[in-house]
Amino acid sequence: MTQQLELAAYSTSTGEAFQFWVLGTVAVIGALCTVFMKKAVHSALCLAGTMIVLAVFYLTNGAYFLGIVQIVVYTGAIMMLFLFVVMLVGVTAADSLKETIKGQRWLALLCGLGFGILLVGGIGNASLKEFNGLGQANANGNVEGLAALIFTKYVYAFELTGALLITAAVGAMVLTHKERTERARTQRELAEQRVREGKQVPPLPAPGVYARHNAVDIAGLLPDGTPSDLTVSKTLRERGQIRDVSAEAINDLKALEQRSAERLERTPIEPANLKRAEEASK
Amino acid sequence: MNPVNYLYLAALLFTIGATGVLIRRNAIVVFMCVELMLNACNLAFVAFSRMHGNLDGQIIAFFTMVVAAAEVVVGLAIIVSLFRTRHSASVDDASLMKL
Amino acid sequence: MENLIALLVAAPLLGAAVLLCGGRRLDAVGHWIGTVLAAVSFVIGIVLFADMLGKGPEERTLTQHLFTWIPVGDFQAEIGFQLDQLSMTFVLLISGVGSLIHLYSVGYMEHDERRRRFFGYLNLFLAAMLLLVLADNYLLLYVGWEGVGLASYLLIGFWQHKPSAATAAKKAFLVNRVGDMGLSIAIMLMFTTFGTFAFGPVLASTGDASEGMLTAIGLMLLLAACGKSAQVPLQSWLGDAMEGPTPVSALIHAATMVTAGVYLIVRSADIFNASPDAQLVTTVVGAVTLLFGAIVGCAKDDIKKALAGSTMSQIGYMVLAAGLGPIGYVFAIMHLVTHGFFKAGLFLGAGSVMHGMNDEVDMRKYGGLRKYMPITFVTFGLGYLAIIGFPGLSGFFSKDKIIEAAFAKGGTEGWILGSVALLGAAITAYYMTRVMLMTFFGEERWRNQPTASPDEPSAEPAAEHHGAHAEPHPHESPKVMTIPMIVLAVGSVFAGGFFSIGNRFEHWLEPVTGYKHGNPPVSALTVTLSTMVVLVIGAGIAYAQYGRRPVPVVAPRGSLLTRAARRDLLQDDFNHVVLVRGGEHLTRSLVYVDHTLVDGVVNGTAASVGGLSGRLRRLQNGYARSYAVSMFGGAAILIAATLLMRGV
Amino acid sequence: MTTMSQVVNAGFPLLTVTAGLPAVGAIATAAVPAARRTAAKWLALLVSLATLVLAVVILVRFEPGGDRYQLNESHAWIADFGVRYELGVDGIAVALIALTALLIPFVILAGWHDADPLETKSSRWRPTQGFFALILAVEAMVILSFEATDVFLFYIFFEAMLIPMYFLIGGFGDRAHQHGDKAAATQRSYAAVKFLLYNLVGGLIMLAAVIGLYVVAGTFSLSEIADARASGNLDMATGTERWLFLGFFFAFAVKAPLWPLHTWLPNAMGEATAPVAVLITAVVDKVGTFAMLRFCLQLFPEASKWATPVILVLALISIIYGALLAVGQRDIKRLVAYASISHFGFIIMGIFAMTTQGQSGATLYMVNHGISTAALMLVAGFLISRRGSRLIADYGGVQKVAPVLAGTFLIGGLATLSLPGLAPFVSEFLVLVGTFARYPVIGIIATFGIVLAALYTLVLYQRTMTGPVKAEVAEMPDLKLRELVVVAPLIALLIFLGVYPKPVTDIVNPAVQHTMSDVQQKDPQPDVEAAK
Repeated sequence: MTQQLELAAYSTSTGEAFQFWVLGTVAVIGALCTVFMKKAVHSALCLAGTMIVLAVFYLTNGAYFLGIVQIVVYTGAIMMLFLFVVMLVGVTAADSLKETIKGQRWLALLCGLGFGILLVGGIGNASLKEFNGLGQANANGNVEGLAALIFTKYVYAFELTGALLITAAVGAMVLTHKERTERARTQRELAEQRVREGKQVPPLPAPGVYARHNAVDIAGLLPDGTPSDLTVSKTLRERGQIRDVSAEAINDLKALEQRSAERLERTPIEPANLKRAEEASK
Repeated sequence: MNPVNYLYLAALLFTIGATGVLIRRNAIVVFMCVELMLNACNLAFVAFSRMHGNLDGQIIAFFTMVVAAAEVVVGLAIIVSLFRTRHSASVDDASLMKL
Repeated sequence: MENLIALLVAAPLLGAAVLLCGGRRLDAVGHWIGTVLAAVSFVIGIVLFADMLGKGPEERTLTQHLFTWIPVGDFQAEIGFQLDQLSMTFVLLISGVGSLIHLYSVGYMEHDERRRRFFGYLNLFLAAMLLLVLADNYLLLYVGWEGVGLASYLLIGFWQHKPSAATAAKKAFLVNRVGDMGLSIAIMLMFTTFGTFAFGPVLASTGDASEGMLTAIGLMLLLAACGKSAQVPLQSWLGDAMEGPTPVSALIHAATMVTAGVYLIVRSADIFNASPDAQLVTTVVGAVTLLFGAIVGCAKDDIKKALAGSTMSQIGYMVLAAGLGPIGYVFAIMHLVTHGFFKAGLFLGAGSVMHGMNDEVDMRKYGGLRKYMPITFVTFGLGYLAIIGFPGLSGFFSKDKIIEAAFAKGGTEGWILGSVALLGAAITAYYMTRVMLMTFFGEERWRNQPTASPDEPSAEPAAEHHGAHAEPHPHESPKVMTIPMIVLAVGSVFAGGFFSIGNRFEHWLEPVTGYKHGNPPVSALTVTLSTMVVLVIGAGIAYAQYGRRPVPVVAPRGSLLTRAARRDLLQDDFNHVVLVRGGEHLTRSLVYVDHTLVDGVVNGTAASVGGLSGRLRRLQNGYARSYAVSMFGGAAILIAATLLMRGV
Repeated sequence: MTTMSQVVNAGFPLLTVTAGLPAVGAIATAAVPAARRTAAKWLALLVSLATLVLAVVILVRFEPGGDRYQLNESHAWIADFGVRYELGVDGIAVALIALTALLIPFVILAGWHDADPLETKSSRWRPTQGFFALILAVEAMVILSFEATDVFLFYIFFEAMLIPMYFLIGGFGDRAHQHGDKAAATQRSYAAVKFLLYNLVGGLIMLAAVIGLYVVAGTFSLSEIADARASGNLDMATGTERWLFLGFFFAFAVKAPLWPLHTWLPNAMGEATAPVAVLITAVVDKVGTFAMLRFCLQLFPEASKWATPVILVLALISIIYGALLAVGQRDIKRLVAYASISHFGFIIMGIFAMTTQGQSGATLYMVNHGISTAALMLVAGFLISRRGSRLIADYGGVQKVAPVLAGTFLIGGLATLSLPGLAPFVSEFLVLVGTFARYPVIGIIATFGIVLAALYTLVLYQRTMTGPVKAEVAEMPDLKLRELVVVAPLIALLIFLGVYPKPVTDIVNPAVQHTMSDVQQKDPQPDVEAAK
């Protein structure tokens, strides 16, 4: 047993070493991506990945409970929360990695570098010789061990965290809750207001006229084939995810007319009065 | 392999997270970086607890998680309300804190 | 018996307290209260005097110890009185002349609505003056010394609505303060030298002290004397002091207070005896002042200022005598007493003249008044004869003795001093004759012209009642004013003779001041005769100038000396240019310095700190991320620090 | 360790009560509802009178011949740092406590209307209560700092005093200047801030010294340190002692104030109302000079002797400089302020002359200067409140229309120029003699101060009171009953102490003897043994 400890003091199993090097790389890459990804969503996903890796490390370090909690709470709950917020907030100019504060980036990188070096150096010449695994600690179960500590030694802290969580929840509600000051307006009033302001009396035009794909990201076409912005959501437009099909639609239209003209030996309509018809329709 | 490597990894992650906090403007991403830092710390705690052979480190890590959860909740709420008022999630837009 | 001594001071002090705190309800009787209390202290003085005469010359000194005033370590200041022959002389003079002048003031101040306060001040003066001469140590004497200064300040400035009066009062007090400085330094020197400042111990142990120390003490005392007795160089206040009501000029600035300096010197006789240098300086000061005052007196057209000049010069005689040592002390005091009589009489006469002349003070607007105010004429005339030293009258004896003593000093200085004294006598005769002629003889220059010239704004309230700018109607003053004049005239006729016959005065004072008969190089008779001669010459010149020829109403330009003398020999101009202007500049520049330099340094520091923080605040750009950077950097530095700590 | 000089009497905590009463009174006064202004005034007045009674009790209970510190109280306070709540009074403290307790009622009475709302109708006006509460608070702190024999305890009150003073100066200007005069308000706040900053800087330096003292001595108890010094158990390095001394002295010199740290005083006294000005110069500043006597000399005798020449020269400069500037002033209150600077020069000179006469004189001077300045300043305040201007040039001939006012003003002025027969003369002469005995030249130069004093006092009196009556003052009313009640006792006291100062000197002398033995100084002996 002591033999084992002695040995354990200086190294761990090769499997763990292998796992460490592989997953460690992944974790670092994930972290870097979290920082440097342009889109918040991607950052979130990379972070999730890193967290999962960390969860694995917890498990290998004998912190079974924490490993699970890491996966369930962090990756499961917190990251989802992040994603929700990303959806709420949507995409903003903040996404560009272009620095606006003068010298901020260089200072940041410098500090980061120095900090990291110092930290590593610190760990380097810290005397971390003794290494006795969690053999006895986890003797009768990691969870039980934790529980024993939490409810005896750290019970006050534990209670306090309870209070903290409640406060946080309430705080979040208070922060995000918006008091409705005036009566909600009925549909009728809304309609009247629209009429008064004279904008878009009928409902917005549906997207996806001549649709070929799932139509949400394709602007509906006006009779002359030009796309109408009203038909697609603002978010998509900002993301630049609108696919414009007006050109090919107009080509199809031409082809159709030509065919029908060949069949009926009819002179084609002048585009002029076609335009006029368009005016009328607007 | 010497388990001290876990500490090096933790240090690395922490530094990356910190740098991220400094260079990103999107409040959400900043938050993610903070989470990253917290996790790095947790990793260090867990590694320490293994080295010292007692569970206190894990306990601390556990508390860290709880606090992190609370912090995220409040923080995100703040972000949302910030977005409501300023129509942007950029931390630089909230720059009234000066003389 | 000695318990009465305190009453001497207490009576007028009580009067002052009652009158000043009493309020308007005492206005009706205030002046009588004051007069009666002054008389009371005179009566007590008489009683003590009689008692003193009953004893042998040696055990005539009475002492009374009231209580310990300031006990701090070796510094033991007592409140105690000492009444010996010297003090007794002063007590009688002060309370006697004082009572008379109280009486005179009853009439003189009749029309002044603040008469009650005037008598309060007079009583305060009496109390302080008596304290001065009765104190048995220098510190208590200092109290009286400053007390009389205060009283004179209040009385000179009695007509405060006149800026000139207020200024004169302030000037008098300030110049006196300079003298007081001397006295206080002298007391400190005594304390450090002898460990005490009571008359007895100090004067008894002068033998043991070093001569240099004694000279220093003597000179400091002399400085004090100069301040109080208007000796050069601190004489400049006396002329202006004539702004006060005439009784004040008579009592304080002729008879009593201004002689306090002489008292101080004579009282400190042992100190001066032990220090020839101090004595020499004293005689010089006396001689200079003697001439100075006399010359000024010749040029003044304001009757009171002329008399003031003469006062200065007469006190010069006394100081000169006091500086001569044992051969002179007695005569200094004797001249002091006789001078008290005739100078008071002269001032009261002048007051009476002004009273009848709508408070006109310019002698060039008098003339031929003898018909209109006979009593005043007679009394004034007797005073005149006394002061010029007409044979047989008081002044003759006292002044002649002084001149003899001056010659008796021996050596060249004896000759110099003696001849100066002689010259002084001649000038005295000249200017007094001039006053006499201009006032009572010649044609009546006051006819058909309004008195009270504009540049001399009439101050005395009596003027309002007579109508200031009408042609004056000279008239004799009421009895209450003439009686004191008569009494004083009698005194100025007989006092000198009474003292001198059988050298009474010498024997009387000898136990206190010591007396050594000084033999002049020439026989006493020669001195007397020469005095007579110069006297006749002086009077003759005056007669030639003012008796034979008519006196111009507007003063002629006069010679350079005359013009200088009219301006107090440019003393005031000197003071004004050097002290006043210089002082003003000094204070102004100091105020500037205080504001810009001392204060500026501080404000400058504040400003610079503000500027620095103004620059620092640029760092506060409000971007959370740059704050975070600094925080992060700080953390890095902390780690570095800890590592280094572990390193070493 | 308990030393012979602090036998704690288990009896009635007289000192605590004396200091506590005004403190409680302050709270009570502040709590009086807004509308009941007059009630608050009367409450404050009664409290201050009760405090005066207690002070008299202290005066009676104190035996001049007895222990150095009497009526001691001692309780553990901050055990970790050895800070104790330790009170005790020696003769000097007793005299000054009596002075403080005596002056406060007059201050309150004189400031009766100073904090009234401009329109009398307003029922929601609180500052009146605040004004009187603050005055009582100052009294409490001053008394406590006179009583404290624990250095740290003293430091706390020495500093805390600044808070109420700051509000008194900055919050309540002359009624004359309150009529919507913005400039006056800004000047006032400038003065208040200046006062605060000066004293804070001094206080902080002193704090450093206090901590340093603790590090060196290991205790804050004055008596313990003093005994240790005396018995040689505690010897400081010369350098250390000097630095500590300078730290303490600087704070006291600012408070006193000593040239060139004086410039806050004219602003503060000029802008504050007359009663507050009296509070500053007659009560609060005394803590500075008192502390020099009690702490500087007692804790650092060697350093005190080392610094004496410089301090004496500075004091001399204060005397002459203050007097000269007083002559140059156009503002009545600033003039009095500079006169006070000159007088503080005398006090400090007396303290550091290291002679019995000097130190007794200095202590006496603190008391007398308190009374005389109070008399002069309060009358000046009455004058100013009548005409609504502080400029000397705006007055003239007041004596004609208001003789009583002029008379009291003159007496106050004469006291300021230390006329014999009035109290200040005794102390000033003692200081001069005491200084002269050891440093003749300085003593002689200092006597010029008495001439200058006469100059500025008489110039002030002449320009304001005499001369032709100015139109603006033509119908100026004479002193009212309340004002007479304020002035008359002060003047009576001035005269009494001038004629019979023995009661005070008897209390002070033993304490001064102790101090003299602390600094191992003997009075210089006369050259000649005078014949008795």
